[in-house]
Amino acid sequence: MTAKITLILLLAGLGYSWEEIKGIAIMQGFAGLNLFAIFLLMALGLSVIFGQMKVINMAHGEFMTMGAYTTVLLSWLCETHAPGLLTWYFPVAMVAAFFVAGAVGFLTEWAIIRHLYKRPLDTLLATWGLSMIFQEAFRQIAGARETSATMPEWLMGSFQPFEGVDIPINGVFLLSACLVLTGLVVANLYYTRTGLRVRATVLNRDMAGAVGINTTMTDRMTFALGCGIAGVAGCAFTTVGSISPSAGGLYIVDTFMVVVFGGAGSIVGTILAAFGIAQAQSVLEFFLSGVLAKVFVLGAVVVILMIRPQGLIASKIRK
Amino acid sequence: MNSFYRSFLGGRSGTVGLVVLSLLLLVVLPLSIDAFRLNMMGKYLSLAFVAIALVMCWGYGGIMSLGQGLFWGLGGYCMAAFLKLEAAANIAKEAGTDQIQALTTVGIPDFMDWNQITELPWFWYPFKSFPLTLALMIVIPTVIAYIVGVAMFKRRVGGVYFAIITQALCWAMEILFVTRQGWTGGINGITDLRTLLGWDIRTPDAQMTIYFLTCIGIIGCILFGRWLLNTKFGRLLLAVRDMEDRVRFSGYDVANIKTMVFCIAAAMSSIGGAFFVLNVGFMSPKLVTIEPSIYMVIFCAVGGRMSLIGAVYGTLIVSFGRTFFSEEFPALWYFLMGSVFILVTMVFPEGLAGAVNRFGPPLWNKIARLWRKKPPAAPAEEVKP
Amino acid sequence: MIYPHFALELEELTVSFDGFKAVNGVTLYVAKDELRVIIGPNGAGKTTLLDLICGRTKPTDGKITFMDKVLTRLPEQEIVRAGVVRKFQTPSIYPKISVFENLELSHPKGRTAIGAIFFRRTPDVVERIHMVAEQIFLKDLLNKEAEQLSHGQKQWLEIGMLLMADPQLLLLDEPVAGMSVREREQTAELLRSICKGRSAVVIEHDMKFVRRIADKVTVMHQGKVLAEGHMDDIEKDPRVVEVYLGH
Amino acid sequence: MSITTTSTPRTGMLSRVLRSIAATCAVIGSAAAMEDGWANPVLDKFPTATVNTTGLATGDHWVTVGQLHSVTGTMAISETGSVEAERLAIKQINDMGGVLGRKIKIVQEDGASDWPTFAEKAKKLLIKDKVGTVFGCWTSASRKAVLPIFEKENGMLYYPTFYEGLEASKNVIYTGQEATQQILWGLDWAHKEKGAKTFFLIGSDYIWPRTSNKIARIHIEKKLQGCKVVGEEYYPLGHTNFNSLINKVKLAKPDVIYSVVVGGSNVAWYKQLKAAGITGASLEKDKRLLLTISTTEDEVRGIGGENVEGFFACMKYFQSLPNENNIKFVAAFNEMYKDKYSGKASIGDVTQAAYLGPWLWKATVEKAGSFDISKISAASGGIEYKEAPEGYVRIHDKNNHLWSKARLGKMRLDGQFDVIAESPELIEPNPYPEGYK
Repeated sequence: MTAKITLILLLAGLGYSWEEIKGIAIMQGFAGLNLFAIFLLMALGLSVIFGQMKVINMAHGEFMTMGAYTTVLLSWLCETHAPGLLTWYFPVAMVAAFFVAGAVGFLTEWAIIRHLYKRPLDTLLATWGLSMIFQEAFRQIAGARETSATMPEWLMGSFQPFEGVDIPINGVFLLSACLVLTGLVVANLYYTRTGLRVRATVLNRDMAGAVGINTTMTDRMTFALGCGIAGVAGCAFTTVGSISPSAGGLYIVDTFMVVVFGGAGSIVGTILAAFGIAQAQSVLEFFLSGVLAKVFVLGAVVVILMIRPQGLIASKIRK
Repeated sequence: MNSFYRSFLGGRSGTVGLVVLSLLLLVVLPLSIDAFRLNMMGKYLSLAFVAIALVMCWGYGGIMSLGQGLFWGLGGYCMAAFLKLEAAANIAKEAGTDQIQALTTVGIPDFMDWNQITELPWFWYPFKSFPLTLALMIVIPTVIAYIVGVAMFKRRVGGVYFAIITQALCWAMEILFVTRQGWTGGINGITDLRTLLGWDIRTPDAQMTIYFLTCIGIIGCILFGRWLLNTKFGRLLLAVRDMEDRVRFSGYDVANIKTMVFCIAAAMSSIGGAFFVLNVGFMSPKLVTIEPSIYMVIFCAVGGRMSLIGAVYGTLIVSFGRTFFSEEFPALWYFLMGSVFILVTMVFPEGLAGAVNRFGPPLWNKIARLWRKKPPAAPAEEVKP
Repeated sequence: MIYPHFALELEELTVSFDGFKAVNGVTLYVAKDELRVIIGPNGAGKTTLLDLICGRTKPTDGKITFMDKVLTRLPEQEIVRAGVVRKFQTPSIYPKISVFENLELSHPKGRTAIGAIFFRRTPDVVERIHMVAEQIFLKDLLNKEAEQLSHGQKQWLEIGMLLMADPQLLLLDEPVAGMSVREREQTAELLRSICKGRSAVVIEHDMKFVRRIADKVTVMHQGKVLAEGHMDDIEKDPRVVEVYLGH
Repeated sequence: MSITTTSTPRTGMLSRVLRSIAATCAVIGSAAAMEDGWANPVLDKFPTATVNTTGLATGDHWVTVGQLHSVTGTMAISETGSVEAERLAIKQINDMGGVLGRKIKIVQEDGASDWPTFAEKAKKLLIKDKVGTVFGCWTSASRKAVLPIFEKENGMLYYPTFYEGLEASKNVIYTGQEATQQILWGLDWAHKEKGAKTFFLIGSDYIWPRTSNKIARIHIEKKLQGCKVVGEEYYPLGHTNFNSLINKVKLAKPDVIYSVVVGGSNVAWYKQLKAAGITGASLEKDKRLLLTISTTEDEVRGIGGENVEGFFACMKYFQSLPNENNIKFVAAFNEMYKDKYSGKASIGDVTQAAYLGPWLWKATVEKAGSFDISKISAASGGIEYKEAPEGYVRIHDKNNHLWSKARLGKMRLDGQFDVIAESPELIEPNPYPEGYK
C-alpha cells in the first residue's frame, strides 16, 4: 500500500526530476512493447491454428517448449563441440526450432487432428492428452529441472540511448523477431498461392476441394505452420525466461485469451489484442501490484468478451 | 409408481445400471477395501458430482465449461470456512496446545492471525451458522453461474469461446484466492479442519459415515439428473445442443435454458466440493484452478458424456488410475493417461458408457446363449443415462 | 395508403453486411389469410428477408410490424410468441428424439426454463400432437427417431412443429426442396389447408408449385422488390423474365 | 530411481490383483533393493518387541521409513535435491550398520506437486505402510496439508525447507531455518557492513515470501536505525515478466533489493534484471546490493551464473563451505549421483537440510532406544549432530527447530557462492517471534 502511494506521489513529480520520470516512461513503454512481443509470439501460431482451422490446440504451449528445448540442445552442442559457433548459433536455432516443432505438428495433424475436424471441443480433450504426453517426454529426455540456453554475448545486457534509460537488448531482439515473424506470416497468408489455398480452404472446404486444392495437405501444412511458429516463439523466449517441461502450461490460457479477444480468424485482431492486453497489463503492473494487474486484465478481457463476443475484429456476414 | 420407475430409474436398463452402481458403492467397495482406500474413493466420488453436472451441462446441453472447478471450489470453501470457524472456536477451549501458542487472537482462523487480521472479516460471519453455510453453498455458485450465464448466453457466446472464458474466470478466481491470503488462507488453503457440529470428522468411523453420505449424495444426484433429463427440459437441452436455432424459433429463450442448466450444474458441483472437504479435511486453491477443471471434463468424457452413471465410473477409473500409477510407475502415468484421452476422444466419443452399450448387449447375448441351460448370472453392467 | 387489414407490414427494410446491402429498402404488405410467394434468382435477398422478419438478422434500417406489433428489435422468441414462425431451407428438426417429442417440444406450454421442468404431458397436449401429426401425414411415425425420417418427411415434420404453436404467420423457406413429385403435391395440399385462417410468406423456386399455392407473388432482385402481383401478370413481366424466369 | 516396496498385506481382491501386477513389474526395480540376509548384531540389546510397541512396519533386521516429495509436477524441480540428499544419508547410515542394528527401507511416494495428493500419500504412509518416520514435503502448503494427518495419526515428519515459522508441532522436526533465523541477521549485515538504508521487498505471492517480508519490514522499520522500506511487491507463482517491476525498482533506487522470488520465476527475474542493466557489478558501483533468501545453488544452475554474479544470498549453508564435514558430504553426494551429475552436482541450502533429517532421526532413535513416535518426539529436544555439513546443529529443546548459523554468500559466475560472512554464534530458532506480528 505504501508502495502504491509512494509511486503515485513520485509520479506527481515529488522528489523526482523530469529526466528520471521521462526515463522511466520510456523504459515502461518499452516494457509494454516487450510484453506485447511475448503475447504476439505466443498467439500468432495459435491464431493460425484456432483462427483458420477452428482447432483448439491445448498442446500449443508444448510446441513452444519444444522449440525452446531445441535451442537449449543446440546451445549445449555448440558449447561442448564448437565454442566458436556460440556467438551465432541463435539464428540457426530459430530455424531449427521452426522445423522441429513444425514437423511434430505435421505428424500430430496426421495422427490425431484430422479425425476431429468436425468436433472442435473434442480437439481440446485430445490435445490436452497430447500435452501430457509431451510434458512427460520432455521430463524423461531433458530432466525435470529448469534449464536455459547459453545466450551469445551480443544478446545480453542493455544499451543506453541516453542517460538513465536502459533498453534491454534481448527485448529489442524479441520485438524484432516478433515483427519479422508476423510479417512473414501475414505475407504468407495474404500474398502467396499457399496462403490463398489456406484461406480458400477455411472459407469453403468443399469448394476448395472441388477446384483442385488439396485440402488435406493444406490443413496439414497450416497446422504445421502454426506449430512451427510456436517453436520459434519458444526459441525466442529462452532469451527472457527459463524452460521446464511444464513451462508451456503457463502460457496457454493467456494465449487463448489473446486470440479470442482479437477475434478468431483475424491476424490483425490478434495483433491488436496482444498490444492492448500487454499495454494494459504493463501499465497496471506499474501502478498496482503484479497480482492485481493480472486479475484486472483477466476480468476486463472477460467483460469485453461478454459485450463483444466476436472479439475485436470480426467480419459481419449472414449467419 | 410406474412413472417414478420410468422417470427416476430410467426404465429397466437404467434401473439395472443404478442398482449395480449402488451395490458397488454401498456394499462391494466397503467390504473389499480398507478404510484408507475407502476414504480415497470418497474423495474421488466428491469429484463425480462435477462429472454428473457436466453430463447435463455438456453432454446434453452442449455447454462445455472448463471452469467447473470454480463452482466446485466455492462449495469446498464454504464448507471449509464453516469447519474452520468451528475449529477456531474450539481451539480456545484447548488452551495449552501447540496451536494456542501461535495465536494472538483466539477464535479466528489461524491463517488470519498469521496475516495480522485481528477481526473476522464481515463475509466470514455467515459461515458461523451451519444452515446458512449450506444455503450459501448453493446460492453463491448459483448466483455466479447465473451472472456468467446470462451475460454470455444472452450474447450468444457459446462453444469454444464459452469454454475459454470460463477457464479465464476460474484462473482469475484462483489468483484472487491465492493473493488474498488473509481472507482465504492463500495458497495453503484452509487446513486443519476437525469437527462438524462437534462431530470429529477425522476418526475412521466418521470417515466411513462420510463415505456413505457421499455415495448417497451421488445416487441422489443421479436420480435428480435422471428426473430432470426426462422432463421436457431435458429434451429441450438436447434440442438446444443439436438445433439451437430451431429451439429459438419455437419460441424459447435459449439463453434462459442454458443459464438454467449451467446454474444447476454449478450448484451440483458445489455440493461435490463440500463433500470433498469433509472427506479430505482441508481445502486448497490448487483444486479450483484450470487443471482440475479440465480433469473434471475428462472424467466425464471417459465415462461417457451422455451417461450420468458413466460419469461416476469415469471419475473413479481415471482417479484411481492416477493414484495407482503415480504410486507404482510415476513416469508412465502421464504417457498412459495422455494416450487414454486421445483414444477416448478419437475412438469412443461416447466414452465408457458408449462402449458398454455398443459391446455390452451382443456380449451378454452370447453369454446367455452359452449358458442357456444354466440359471442366469448377474446381469451385465449396463451404463445408461 | 392505409390498409388496416394487413397482417405483416415491412417498410423501407434495409440490412447491410459490411457495406453490401443484401436487402435494400424493401416495402411489403401481406394481408391476413394471404399466402405470399417470394421468388427471385440466387442472391436476391429472399432468405435474408425472412431472416429479418423472424429476427435472426437485425435490420440496419426500416420497420417490421405484425398485427400492429412492432417486431423490428424484438428477440427471436418474442417474435415467435407474437405468432410468427419460421421454417428453414434445410430441414431443421431435433434428430435424436422421436417425432412425438419433436412436436411436443414445439407446444407452446412450458416455454420458460422452469415451466419446461414442470411441464406435464396432459391429454390436450397429446391430442394436439395427434391432430397435427395427422395433418402432416406422420401419424403412424410418431415414435420414430426423427433422424430416420425421409427428407420429405423431415420437411413436413418441421411444418408440423410450426403448426403446434398455432401461429398467425408462417415463413417457409423452400418447403418442397428435395421432395418427390408426389410429395410436392401433398405438400401443396398441406400448405393450402394450413394457411386457412393465417398468413404465410413462402420462398420457392418451383414455378409449378408456386402457381398452385400463391395468392400473390413478389419478385426480388439484388435486394429490391422487382415486381409484385398475381402469377399470371408476373410471368408476363419482361423484367422478371429477363432476370429470373428465363426465356 | 528404484522404488523399494514393502510387502504390506492388503485386503480386497481388486487391490490384490493390482498389487500382484505391480509386484511383477517392480521385480526389476527391487533388484537394487536391500537384501534381507542382513543380521542385526544388536538384536539382543534392542529386541523388536521393546523398540517397536506401536505396530510400526519394523522388524528384527529392518525399519521402514517414508519419503514424500514431488517427483512429478512443477515442484519436482526443487524437491529432487532433497530426495537425493535423504537417500544419500540413508545409504550412509545403512553402510554404518543402520539404526539400532536395523537397516532402513524406504517407501517413496510422489506428492505430484499437488497438496491433496500430499495429504493422501501421507495418510497412506502412516496408516497403510506404518513407516517409522517420514522425510518429506517442501512447500509450506504441502506441509500444512499433511500436518493435521501427522498430528492425528501420530507420525513423525522431518521437514527440510526454510520456511515462514508460526508453527511448532511435536510431530515435525524442522531441519531448515524459520524466517527470523534467515532474515534478521542478513538485514543487520546489510545495514552495518554495507550501510544500507532503503529496502525494496519483492516476493512471489504466497505465505512464505509474505511472512518473510513482513518480518523484514518490521525489523527494518523498528530495529534498524534510520532505515525504511521503499516498496513491497508480489507476483503470482510462475510469473515470467518482471520489466514493470524492474522499472519501479529503478525509480525507487533502493540500497537493497530484497528478493524472495521462488521457483521458475527466478530465471526470468534475474535474466530480465541483467537485461535491464542491473547486475551485481553495477549495483556495487553505486554501493547498493541485491540480497535474496530464496536463491540457492540449485536455482542458480537453472538461472545461469552469468545472470546472478555479484548478488548476495543469506542462507545457513553454501556448497562452498570449506569445513571438513562439508567437503566429505559434497564428495559423497557427487559419488552417489555421479552418473547423473558427472561430479558437478549443485547442492543448495535445502538439500543440505534434507540430508540432516535421517541423521537427526538416527540420533534421536538411539537416544530414545525406541522407534516409537512418542518416545522419539520426547527425545528430540537437545539432539546434536556434529558432522553436519553446515557445521554443528542441535534441535531446540522446546520448538523442534534447529539451532544454526546464518551465512552470507556472494554469487559467482560458476554458480557457486563465496562465503563472505557468518553469524558468530548459533542463532536460536524462534518460530513465534515476539514483536514481529
